Amino acid sequence: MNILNLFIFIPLSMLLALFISRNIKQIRATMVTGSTLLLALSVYLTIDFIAQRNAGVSAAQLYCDSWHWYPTLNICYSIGVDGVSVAMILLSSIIVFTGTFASWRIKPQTKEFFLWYTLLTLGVYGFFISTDLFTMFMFYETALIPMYLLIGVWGSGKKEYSAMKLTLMLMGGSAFLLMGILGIYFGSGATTMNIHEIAALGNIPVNIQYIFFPLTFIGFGVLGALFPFHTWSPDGHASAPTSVSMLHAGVLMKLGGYGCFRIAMYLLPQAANDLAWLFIILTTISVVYGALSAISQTDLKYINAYSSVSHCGLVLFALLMMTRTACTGAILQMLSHGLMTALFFAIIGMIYGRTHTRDIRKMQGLMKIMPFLAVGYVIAGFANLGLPGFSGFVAEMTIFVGAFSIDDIFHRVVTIIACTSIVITAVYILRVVGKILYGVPTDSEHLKLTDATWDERFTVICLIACVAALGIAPMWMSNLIGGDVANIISNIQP
Amino acid sequence: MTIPSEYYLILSAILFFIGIFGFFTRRNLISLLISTELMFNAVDINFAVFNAYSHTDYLEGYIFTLFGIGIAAAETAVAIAIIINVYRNMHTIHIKKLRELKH
Amino acid sequence: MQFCIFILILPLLSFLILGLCGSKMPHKLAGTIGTVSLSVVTILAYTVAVIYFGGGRGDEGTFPTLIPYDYTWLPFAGTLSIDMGILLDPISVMMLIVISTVSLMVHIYSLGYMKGERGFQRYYAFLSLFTFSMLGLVVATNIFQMYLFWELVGVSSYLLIGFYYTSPKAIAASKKAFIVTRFADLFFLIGILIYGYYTKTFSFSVNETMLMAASSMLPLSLGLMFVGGAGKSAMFPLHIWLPDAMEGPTPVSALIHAATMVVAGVYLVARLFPLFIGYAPDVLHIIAYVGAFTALYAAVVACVQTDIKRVLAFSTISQIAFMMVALGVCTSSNPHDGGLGYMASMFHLFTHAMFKGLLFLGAGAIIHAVHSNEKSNMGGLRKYMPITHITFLIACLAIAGIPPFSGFFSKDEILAACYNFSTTMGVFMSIIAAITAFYMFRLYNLIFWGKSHYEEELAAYNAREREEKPHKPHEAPFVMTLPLIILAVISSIAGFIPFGEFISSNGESYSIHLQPAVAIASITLAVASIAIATIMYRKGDSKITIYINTHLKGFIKAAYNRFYIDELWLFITKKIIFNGISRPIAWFDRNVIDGSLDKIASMTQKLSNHVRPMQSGNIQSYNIWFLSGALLLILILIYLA
Amino acid sequence: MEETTNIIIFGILSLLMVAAAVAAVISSKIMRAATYLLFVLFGTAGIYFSLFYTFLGAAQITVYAGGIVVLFVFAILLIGKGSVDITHTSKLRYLAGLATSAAGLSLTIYLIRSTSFVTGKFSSAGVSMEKLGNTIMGTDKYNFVLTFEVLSILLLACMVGAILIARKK
Repeated sequence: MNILNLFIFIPLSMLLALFISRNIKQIRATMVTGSTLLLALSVYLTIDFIAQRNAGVSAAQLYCDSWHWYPTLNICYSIGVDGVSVAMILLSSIIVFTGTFASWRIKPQTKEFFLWYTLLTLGVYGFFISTDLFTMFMFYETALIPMYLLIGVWGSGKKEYSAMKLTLMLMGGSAFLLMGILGIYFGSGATTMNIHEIAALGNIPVNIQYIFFPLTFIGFGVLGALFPFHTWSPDGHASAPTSVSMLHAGVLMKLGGYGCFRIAMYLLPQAANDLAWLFIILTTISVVYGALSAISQTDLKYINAYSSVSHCGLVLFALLMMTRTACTGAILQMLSHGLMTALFFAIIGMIYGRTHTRDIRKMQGLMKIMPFLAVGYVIAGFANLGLPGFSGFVAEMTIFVGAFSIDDIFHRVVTIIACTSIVITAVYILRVVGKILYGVPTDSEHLKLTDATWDERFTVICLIACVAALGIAPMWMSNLIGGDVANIISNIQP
Repeated sequence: MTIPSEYYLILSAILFFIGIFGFFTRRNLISLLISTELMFNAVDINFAVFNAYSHTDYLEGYIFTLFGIGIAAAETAVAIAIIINVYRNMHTIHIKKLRELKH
Repeated sequence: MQFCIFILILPLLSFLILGLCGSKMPHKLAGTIGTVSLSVVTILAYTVAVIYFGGGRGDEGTFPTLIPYDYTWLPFAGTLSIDMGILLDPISVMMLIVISTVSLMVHIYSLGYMKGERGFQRYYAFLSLFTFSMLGLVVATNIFQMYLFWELVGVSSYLLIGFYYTSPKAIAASKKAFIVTRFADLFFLIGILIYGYYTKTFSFSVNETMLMAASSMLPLSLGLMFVGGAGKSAMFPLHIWLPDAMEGPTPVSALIHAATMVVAGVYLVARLFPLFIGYAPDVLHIIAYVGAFTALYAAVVACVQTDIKRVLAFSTISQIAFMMVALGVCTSSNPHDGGLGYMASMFHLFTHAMFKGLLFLGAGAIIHAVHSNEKSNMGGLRKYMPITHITFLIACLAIAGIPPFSGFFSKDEILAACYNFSTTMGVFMSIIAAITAFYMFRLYNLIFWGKSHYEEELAAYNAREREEKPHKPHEAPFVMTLPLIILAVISSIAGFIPFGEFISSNGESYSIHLQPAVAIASITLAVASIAIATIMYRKGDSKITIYINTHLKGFIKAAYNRFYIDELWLFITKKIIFNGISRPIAWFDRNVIDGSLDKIASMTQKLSNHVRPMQSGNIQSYNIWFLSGALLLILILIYLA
Repeated sequence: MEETTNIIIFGILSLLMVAAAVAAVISSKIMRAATYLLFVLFGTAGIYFSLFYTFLGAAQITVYAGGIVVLFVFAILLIGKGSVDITHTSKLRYLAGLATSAAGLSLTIYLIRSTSFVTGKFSSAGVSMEKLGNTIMGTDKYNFVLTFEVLSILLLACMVGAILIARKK
């Protein structure tokens, strides 16, 4: 029995268990058991993977398995993981686990909420463990659809609009993606859908690559908040309920970066090399532009959403640099951003749940009223602006060092432009901290509010611990990722 | 040499398009049914003609026409049953006024 | 030497303990934990120093560079990696002593100063965090470790400035401090990236061949790194955050914004001194000019400030600029030939930390007593606060450069180095030294002499002109005067330390010898300035003061407003970046990018609204369309055939 | 001579059919439309006779003319008033229908004219009942017993369905 199948099997059983659950206790029990199991499983997977690598197993993918489910088109349920996917699975498990606690008191229709939530989880895991283009795409879609309902039903504000916009834009991306996948499949001679086999064949003609690389990259890039296809993100995040924001920014946006790396760049290397400049410009714009527009937002979630645009832009930026260090940094940044943003959205959700506003002009002095959440917010902010000791620093520095190691003027300039984001980030983070946390509470209503409950504290502490762990001891993660990134890079570099 | 098959075909084509014209322009369910019958007839003629001129050894066209007549009868019976039922319920068979099914 | 790791671990532990469970602790316990751990750190630091300098010189006549710890923390490709380690060499050991001493003094002092404050535990936690980061910064084995701790230092400074988080001024000041230094750090980072790329390592010790290969890019890299240092060390025009940072608690100003963190930039330049001198002497001279200008600017501004902490802040900027100048005027690494500045700079760093720490702590005691920062609320305090008065005077004499106090010796070396560089520079710096003496004694006189604000108010109260009985100034408690006394003693005698024996530009022993001409000139100037200041300010506003005030009104107003540099920055950030860039971008995003997507969506909807009637449910229309389509297809097929 | 006669008869028949068909679709009285349809159906039967498909012609008359038209007439009588006035549609739709039909017709005629159909030998012997019976009930290739059975079931279903639908509640 391949351990990876459990990542599909457990969510499926959770779905079943949720379906037959009768009351909130059973639902919570199911969710906690399931997400804990998933977390334990991914921790085990990580440890076992590192152990195997240390033991000298050097295959590109471990725990491989394959099973034809539609032989006519060579579609297989092929699974396998390398360091990058292990890191992503670990991230997903952490977010899913904490997200469960963040949505502890979700109402109404708790059961349906968790059903969709679990389905989303299923899609995410499936995406990360698949090595088959079509299966990957299928899981990708599985992850996207529940988002519509989660935002549209349980969201707040202009939820229908946001849900529709998000879904339409991501589906638009999927359409590009599907074309890209078909292009890759037929371009490589239509013999296999397995990513590694296609990469090994390496026979996609260059002119075909030129057509399908942009399609695939933009297809995934939409989810990775690539400028100018990022506008779903602010609205979507602002309307989504807490745990969905967490999962979406924390994991789902990573699907974009992962896909860009794993499919677009890995399978279409020549085009990736030749067209990288175009996308580097777009991602550089993303990085700076997202940060700059975050400065003047007044809604907490918008600020964070634009910050995500900036940080996810940095992920794609680093991937396109196509050096080992930069790409390792990109994966680290995905992890780091996933944890940080989840933390941020969790805390924002908790604040919003109390004050019923996210307008930073209407809040002041929250440090006095809810010290735990305020401190959490400050820590999240520090992590976000890349303070040493938190994951953001590690990731950003790796990216910048990696990006700087390309010796030509274009890459240098864009790297320096991207670097400026660390200053701009500091501006918008401190602006919010100064405005809403510090000072004296002005709204007398706010004085009655309470600090975090146990489930909220648990969520926040778990995430802070993870962010700090990655920031203090980055080496094990960097090693876990580095080797396998190098494998992929070696296929991309000319 | 007898009448060229094209004559028959042209005749059937004319009938068919007259039927179509009727189908487009009439507003009464029974009239629509009448137009449909015209088209049916045109098609039946075609089958018969092709059988008679091109595939004389077998009787596919012939049988098709025969069965077509049967089916037309059945279809008309059901259609008229429906029309009567519709009329009974809504007191009209004018299609502009029959909008219940849309919603 | 393995025990030196505890110098870092103890403050960190103390931070974690106080930060995680501080809120439930009684104040006393929290203060004790912080102070005790710092005392141990101080003892360890002194032990390290004794062992290190006692260990004697190596064969080359220099103290060996020890690296007891060095671990790869985050590997990048190739030889690049961020390492974490401890590096001991003369300057880092000297810094350990400075930091631990001042920090310990501040810890003890704060027991009294912060007594009963809300968030006392938090305060000690942040102090520990700061001490940890600062110690980590000075023992860094490589530039990236330094950068890492550099950022941590910045954050702890941010947290401490914003300690009174309910005061809007403190919030704004903390934000400003962080963002300005962060902005400078951006250049630092780019400098590091260039350095790392061309020398293939982040380490300070680079082999010659690599350096030669990188020599064309080194000046740029070092220059950018200096910008980072200039940010932390408040060099013009990045100095704007430091005066505002005085919103923090006064002991914090003493520790961070006078003695330790602000000299990080000087330390950085000193740390990279061999590279500067070897590969970028021009950059070094630019540093000197920037420093000289900053020194003048800050000294002039300091002369007219009314907030005593601001005077001290500008004085700090000016003095740090002195150190920068001293480094900048070096022309070779030989202390006997153009390398004197290095030693002078480090010496001044050391003495300045002590007497400036003392000045700030003294100012803290005064503020504690009169509950105000403004000089107008002071005056005549010598009767009420004798210990503070004496120690403050010692510090003023030290900074003014009067022998035998420590400032004289270090400043004299700096001036000598400047004269060696060029006479213009020497004269220029001498004048600034004289201005220093002037504004310090202006401050001293305004605080301790002249009409007593308390007595005036008391008289007013007695004459029934005032409702409330004024608060009588009182001497600070023992925990606060003890650090003052200790620092005063150090400030008095530190000048006799044979500093050159320990630290010099090439590591070899160098015995300090006074240059009589320079010394006499500077003493004369200092005494003259002190005399002028005393005449002008001893008895309230004298005639000369009024004369000057009326005739130089515009200049004084400009200087009081710091020559509007803050306003300039505010204009750039607020008007240009926020209103001119950020808002348009946000607007652009919402209305152009998002708007166009929304437009596409609404156009699609409109189009579909037009198309919708085709799907009316009317079978006749369907038929027409169907037939037309079929006919069209047939036509196309015919055409194709 | 025989040929000419045939063509003349065919022409008359066709003219009659076309005229009746046109009348059927434009007549405003529905009863008249049904009557005109009857003429068309008879005409079709005539066409079948001219092809010597006598059985087919007979079936056409019995089933169509005898059955279906009677159904129509019953329905029209049952509905009565509702069916009397047939309002025509808007002019635009009328023209559109006319144009589409005309276009379709001309295209079809063009196609018929331009296609050369495979012509086998035209047998004037017609189809013997034996052959017809064998074809309908036979199980060989080109025999249609299965279709026949399916059709009977279909007819049965239609019967049941028609009764069910038309039945009063």
